[in-house]
Amino acid sequence: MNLPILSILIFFPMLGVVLITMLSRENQWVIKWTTLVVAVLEFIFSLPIWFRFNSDTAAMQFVERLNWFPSYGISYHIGIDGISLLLVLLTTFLTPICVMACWKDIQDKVKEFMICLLFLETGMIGVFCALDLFLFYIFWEVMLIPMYLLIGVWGAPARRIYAAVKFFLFTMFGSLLMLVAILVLYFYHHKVTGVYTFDLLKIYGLQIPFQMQFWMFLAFALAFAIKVPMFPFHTWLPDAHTEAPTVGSVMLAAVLLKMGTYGFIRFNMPLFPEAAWYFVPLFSVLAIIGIIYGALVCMMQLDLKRLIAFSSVSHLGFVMLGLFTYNMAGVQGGIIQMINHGLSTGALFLIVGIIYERRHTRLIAEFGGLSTPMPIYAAIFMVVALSSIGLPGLNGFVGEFLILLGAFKVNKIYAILAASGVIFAACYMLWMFQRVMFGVVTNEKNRNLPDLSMREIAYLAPLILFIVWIGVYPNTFLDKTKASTANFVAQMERAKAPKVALVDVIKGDIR
Amino acid sequence: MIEYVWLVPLVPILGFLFNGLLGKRVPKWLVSLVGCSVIGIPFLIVILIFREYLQLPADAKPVEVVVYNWISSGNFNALAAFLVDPLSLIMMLVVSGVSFIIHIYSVGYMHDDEGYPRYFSYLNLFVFAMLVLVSANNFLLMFVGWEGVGLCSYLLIGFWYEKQSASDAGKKAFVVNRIGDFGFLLGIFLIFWTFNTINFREVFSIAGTNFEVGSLVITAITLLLFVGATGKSAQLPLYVWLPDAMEGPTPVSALIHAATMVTAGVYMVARCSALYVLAPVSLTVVAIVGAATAILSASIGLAQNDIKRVLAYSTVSQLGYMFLACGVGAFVAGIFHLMTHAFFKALLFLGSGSVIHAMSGEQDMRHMGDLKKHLPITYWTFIMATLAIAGIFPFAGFFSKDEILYKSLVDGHILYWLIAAAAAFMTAFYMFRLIFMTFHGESRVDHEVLHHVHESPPVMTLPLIALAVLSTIGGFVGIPIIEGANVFHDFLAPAIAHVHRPEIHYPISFEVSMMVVSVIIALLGINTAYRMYIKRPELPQIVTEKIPLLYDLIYHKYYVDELYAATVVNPIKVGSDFLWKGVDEQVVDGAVNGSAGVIEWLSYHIRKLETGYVQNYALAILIGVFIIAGYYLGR
Amino acid sequence: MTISIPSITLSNIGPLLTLTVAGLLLLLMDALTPKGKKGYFPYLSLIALVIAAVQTTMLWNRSGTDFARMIYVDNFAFFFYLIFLLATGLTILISIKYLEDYHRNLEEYYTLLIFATIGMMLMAAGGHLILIFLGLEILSIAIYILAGLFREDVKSNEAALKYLILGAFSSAFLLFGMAMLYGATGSLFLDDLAQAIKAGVGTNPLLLFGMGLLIVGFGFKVSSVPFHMWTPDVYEGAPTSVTAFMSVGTKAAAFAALVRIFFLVFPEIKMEWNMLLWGLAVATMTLGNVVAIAQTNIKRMLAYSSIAHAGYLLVALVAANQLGAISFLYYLVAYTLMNLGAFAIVILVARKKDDYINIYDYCGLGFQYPALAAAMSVFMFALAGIPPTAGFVGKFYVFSAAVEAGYIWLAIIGVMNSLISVFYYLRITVLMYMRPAEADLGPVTMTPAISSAVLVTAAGVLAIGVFPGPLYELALNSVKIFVGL
Amino acid sequence: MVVPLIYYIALSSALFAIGVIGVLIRRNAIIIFMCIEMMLNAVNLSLVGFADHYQAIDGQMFVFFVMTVAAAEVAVGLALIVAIFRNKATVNVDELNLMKW
Repeated sequence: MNLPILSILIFFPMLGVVLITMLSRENQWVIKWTTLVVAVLEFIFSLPIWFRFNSDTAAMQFVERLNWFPSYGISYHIGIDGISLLLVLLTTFLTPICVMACWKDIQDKVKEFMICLLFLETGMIGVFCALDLFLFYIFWEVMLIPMYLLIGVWGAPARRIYAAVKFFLFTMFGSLLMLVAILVLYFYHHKVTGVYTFDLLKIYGLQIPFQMQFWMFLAFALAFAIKVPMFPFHTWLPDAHTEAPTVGSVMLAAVLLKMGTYGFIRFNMPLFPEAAWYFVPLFSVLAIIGIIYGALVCMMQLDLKRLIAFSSVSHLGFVMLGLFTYNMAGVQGGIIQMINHGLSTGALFLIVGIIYERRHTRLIAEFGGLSTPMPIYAAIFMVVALSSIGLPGLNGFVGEFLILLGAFKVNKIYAILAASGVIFAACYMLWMFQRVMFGVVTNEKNRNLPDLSMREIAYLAPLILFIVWIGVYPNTFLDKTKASTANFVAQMERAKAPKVALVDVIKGDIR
Repeated sequence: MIEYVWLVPLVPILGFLFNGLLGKRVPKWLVSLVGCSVIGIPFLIVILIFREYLQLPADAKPVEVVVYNWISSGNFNALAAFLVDPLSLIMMLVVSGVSFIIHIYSVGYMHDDEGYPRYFSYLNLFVFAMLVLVSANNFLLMFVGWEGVGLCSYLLIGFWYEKQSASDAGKKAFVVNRIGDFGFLLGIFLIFWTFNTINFREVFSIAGTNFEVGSLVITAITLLLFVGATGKSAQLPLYVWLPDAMEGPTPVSALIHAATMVTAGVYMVARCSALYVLAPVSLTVVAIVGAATAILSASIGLAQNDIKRVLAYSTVSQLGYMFLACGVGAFVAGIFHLMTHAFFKALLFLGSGSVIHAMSGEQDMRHMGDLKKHLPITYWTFIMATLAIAGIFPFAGFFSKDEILYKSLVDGHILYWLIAAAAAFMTAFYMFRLIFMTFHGESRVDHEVLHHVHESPPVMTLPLIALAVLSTIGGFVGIPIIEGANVFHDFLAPAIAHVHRPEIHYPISFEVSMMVVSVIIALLGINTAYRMYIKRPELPQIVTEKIPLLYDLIYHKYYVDELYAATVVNPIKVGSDFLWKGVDEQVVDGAVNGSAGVIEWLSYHIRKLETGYVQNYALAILIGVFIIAGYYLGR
Repeated sequence: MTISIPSITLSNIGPLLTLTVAGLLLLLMDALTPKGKKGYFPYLSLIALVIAAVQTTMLWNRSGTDFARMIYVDNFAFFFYLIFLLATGLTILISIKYLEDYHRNLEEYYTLLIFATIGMMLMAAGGHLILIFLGLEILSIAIYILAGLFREDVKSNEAALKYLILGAFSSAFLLFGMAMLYGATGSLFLDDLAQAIKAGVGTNPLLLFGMGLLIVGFGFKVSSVPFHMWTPDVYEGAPTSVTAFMSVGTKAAAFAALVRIFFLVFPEIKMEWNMLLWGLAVATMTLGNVVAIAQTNIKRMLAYSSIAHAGYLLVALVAANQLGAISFLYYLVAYTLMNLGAFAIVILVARKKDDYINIYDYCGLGFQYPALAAAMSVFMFALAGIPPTAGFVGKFYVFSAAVEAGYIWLAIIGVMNSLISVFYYLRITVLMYMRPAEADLGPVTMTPAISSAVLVTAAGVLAIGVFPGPLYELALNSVKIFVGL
Repeated sequence: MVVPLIYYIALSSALFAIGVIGVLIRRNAIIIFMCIEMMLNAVNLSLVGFADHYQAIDGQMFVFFVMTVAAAEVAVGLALIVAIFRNKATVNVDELNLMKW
């Protein structure tokens, strides 16, 4: 049986889009169910890649390769390894949850919303599967559009347009420079080997002079750093997160941000290993600044979603720190932390979305004492908040621990500074939790808020399941990434940063 | 049975799940039954394991039980595995035993609370975490329990979440604990990258063979771990959360903030004794911090009026004792005091809970007095516990406290002894002050309340009695002087490392005389309290007026909370606000919006060039011609 | 004395002949057909265009010159023929309803379009400077008239006059440049010019100035900074359908001639012009994109956008490599499709006449007319260069060419410019989807003709965006003539 | 006497410049057209000069085409000016700035 399973995964949601396009706009119920069925089917279709995945090899699996544009060296080349496997599954896992989450939230322009959502899924899976730089770039850019629409059309009234446009332009800013870098790489590959190709696996083998690596790394890194987002390129995130509809925030936080970190590990580091080593201090410091800065800024936020957005800056700082350790623990921690962040922050946004749906405000001050009317909600919120602050036994801890463990080996100062973020995380999260959930109900509007409905429990439960699962038995997931990570680490170990002064690199006279 | 040691922590978590998920839907008695039995069962299992362990041949000890591989990445492996050795057995026994008693007490105490199932589920979760903490075989799993108990402490302190002070206290406890955990975590990293393992026994054996005494890395590790201990065990400078933690229900204070969780730091130091003995500097730090905490918090205890706060400061002070013991290398003495303290301090808290219960929630001792006749069982058990904590022979506290005092003198320094003795004096004083203010003298109770004052139901008094028995006789497992009578010491010996120093033998008479001295000190304290609160009740007033500054300082707990607020909390808040509104919105986002703004500005100005006059356009073409011509001419 | 009459093959100019005949026929019919019965004119024109297109495809792969070397018979020319025919055809489709709304007997419109097309074709195929000049003027004069088509409309008058004055003015410069080239080399044949330059006229000042003035003349037509000033005004004032035609047709034709001259005649002295064009390209892209942000009239915005696109195309010219030439062709096809598509929507949204051409008139369109708005979004994203549209691939080629030629900074400036452009293209989608309609502007009337134009352009934009391969091969085939690259 | 080529170029350049200046400074549309004619004729002059220099016919041939084109342009131009005059009663290019920015 040789089904092109990844292609199915990528394009099945598009089929759903076509299907929904043909449905009548009046019949919201049918549209929602259709989307849900498509999303669930997509998830089911994605299960074989988990079960049939061979954890012993770092090679790409489920590879498909078609000549798309041969004279330009562009092929439809897709495949996954342990790193992308988890991210693909995260995407297919979260989409049905998102569909359920927006069941009541979205009443207006449902059809378009669902189309955007499925379109987004295609883009995201495509990004994680693409092994051709051109193809990757296409998916990378394509998914901006549905996300942009999600924020701009269904976002919170006040500043959604500003947020959407900022999101689009900011992300595009980085990726355009990456496009130039991709082209430079492409022509350099031709110059060296005489072959025109965008095939990532072929370009991996290229020996690039350090001077060039330096600039190329920066160009790629900018694109990814914006997406991650690393300090100081993060300011689009709070706006986008805050203004987006719940589901948009979830997708944004859970999957889109991972494209940045994924980009680092898939493209930046293996393509430009020497430069990657050279930039370890810079990026680690930026990551650490992100961790602490994000956490500190979080503390003062008045808006729930903005707070979670800044907490993402902090969490993604951990991921970046982990990836830049280039050792097993750090990198695996980084990868698992990507998933963790997807689950926890995704869940947090869903949770905030639930009260937003009931109260139409996100201001912390509007709430207080919600534990009394909404005990189940409180319990789930607590679990997720704890997962977010890295409580052992829940998923966040595993990732953060491994990252810090890895970072500690590289540089103790990094680890010490980064670990302090754990303290701040507790501060802002618990303070927020206290202000929202504890105390007596002072705002009359909150007095009779209904607790979670079955639907809400139904979509939160799977998230909680995985939050606990990864916390208690992370090896299920770590094992899948082991071979790929080991390969990555070995790859990185073969390279070392040349000892040259920054000034000389920039001036260009290092030879 | 030993191979089923994983059941010990597992069973309570079933209770947690049951009560947490279904508690609201099942009758209260079932909640109580499940809540208590999931603690009782592990207690029984521990007893069985204990018996089995005693019969094991020496070479089969200690036992490690691996459940599964928890986290593995590269050469890092953290197993979910348990270590059964004397130290963990003692701890498991104490934890599950005391927990069981307190669970039963809680059935009565919390009976009318709305959050009854929630309470039991949290409490069960706590026991789970605590048992994991004490039975883990590696640092990381211990850390799981370590943070887990912190979480439960947070949940239980903030149990009455509608009270602002309660949720504040919970948060404070968690955050302060996190600061300690931060140190612990770094310690684990350093351990792993030093030893390439985080398994206790492997670490200790490598440390013993490959590292010199005074090795820098070991010193660093032990200091980092000790940071964790100061957080969890409320030592200077991180003790501030514990007094506030009294916002929680009283059984919680008894269980978590007296008997078990707060002693985790002592347990950890004792567990890592093999490392600490290699780091004399760290030991000194431990001893100094312990001694300082003991005296400082004892002094604060002198002036508190809230019955639970007195006990809280007393706990901090007693924990200081334990660390002092560890610091001078008397780890066993520390653990011994840990155990006896668990008994009598739990009893004290439960007793105070009984008082508070009777007083309809009143905690201020100034509104009590002469409760002896109303609460006889509570009173008498309370007396026993107080005698124990004061260190009066033959109560449990006597043995353990005396050992610490003695060791601090012979293995430590005369200063330690002086401090410890002074603290002992104060302890005796304020504990009896508490007794006198609460149970004796004139009744200052509101009439309204007085009507309802009654002895607690048996479900609460029976645990008191059980603990009173333990507080009374518990010390006899560690009888000093007589060879072979110190069962406790002998049992623990294999799990504890010894400080490498020349053995000095002191004459028995010296030891005995020191005992006498310590009892005398305690009696002096009791006497002073008696004189001030029974014989001349006006005396305290006079004393406070004579030394207003000092009194004020003590009364306000040396203004430590205020100090922290001013130096740490507020700067962080102000700084964060600045980071957000100043840096993030103005600078970072300002740059983003600014560059967009610049382009927009340009757009609105460049468009003005387009004047609409055709001749201007022609001129532009001509200028273009000139530019091209200029380009060719100018090269 | 013998006169040698060169042998000619008429079929080599078959498409041109067809169009000429059709144009004349239309003029004749205009005189003969009674008023009100001229509805078939556009369709007749379309048939002529289709025949020409078929003829062009049948000519494909012929090579060489004809008519005494006056005409190039090569794929490059044919490729451009097809672009022009496509542009004209689409223009006709979007014009019908628009002109009917004006209730004007404007049958000469189609004749003029066809003559303009002939002019463009001559520019692409011309092997002699006279022929290029003539082609340019045929095109220009037709467009002067088209721009002033609405005689009563002051804006239309003004646009036409501005265009005419400036067009003639710049033609004079172009002509002067041609004269100088003639002076420098003694020939007006492109082939001979190339030979002469190869032989080493090198940096003769006459040659350089001649070349510079060619840049001025063609720069005007493609609306490159600083010769772009007419563009917004003329685009705004001219009838929308004419604007659409101008924006793609004139630009493509001027670029066809420019590319042919620069890549055929001047590659040897690339060093003499590439930095100059580098500057022009940067200035053109930047100015076009930056100023477009401030525009609220959509026609004016698209005018600035067309300036910016000229800038991107100049980048390909600067690159001066085979990929650059290919990217020209590809980009022009893409641009034709997306820009004409956009103008089709502009015409539709404007309702009757040019009533609603402010960008705020697009508010709420997304959910009133989903298909229309979706198409407009496709065009906007394409113009902005976002995959998977033709616009993206076009830019991708252009910047590839720049990178390959080593102009990395130019590529970076180019991509940063597309970023700026995203802002104003995106604004249209913002208005369509994220703002509610401010007032009821009345229904949009779709006719089969204009709908099919929208459909063809949108489908085309996506199709060649997703499958750029075939068109690439075709373009590659067409640029083989530039051996100097 | 042979007139040197440079004279032709100089003269035609001068004429061309005068034409350019005329276009730039005169306000009357008709005069602007005349100035454009002047520019074209300046080019014609140089073409003839070059043709003479090279003893080739192309240049002179070009002149005819230019003249034809110029005539056509003026024809369109005058028609436009008439139309504008009808609408605005002016042929002053200064007053034609309805569209700007």
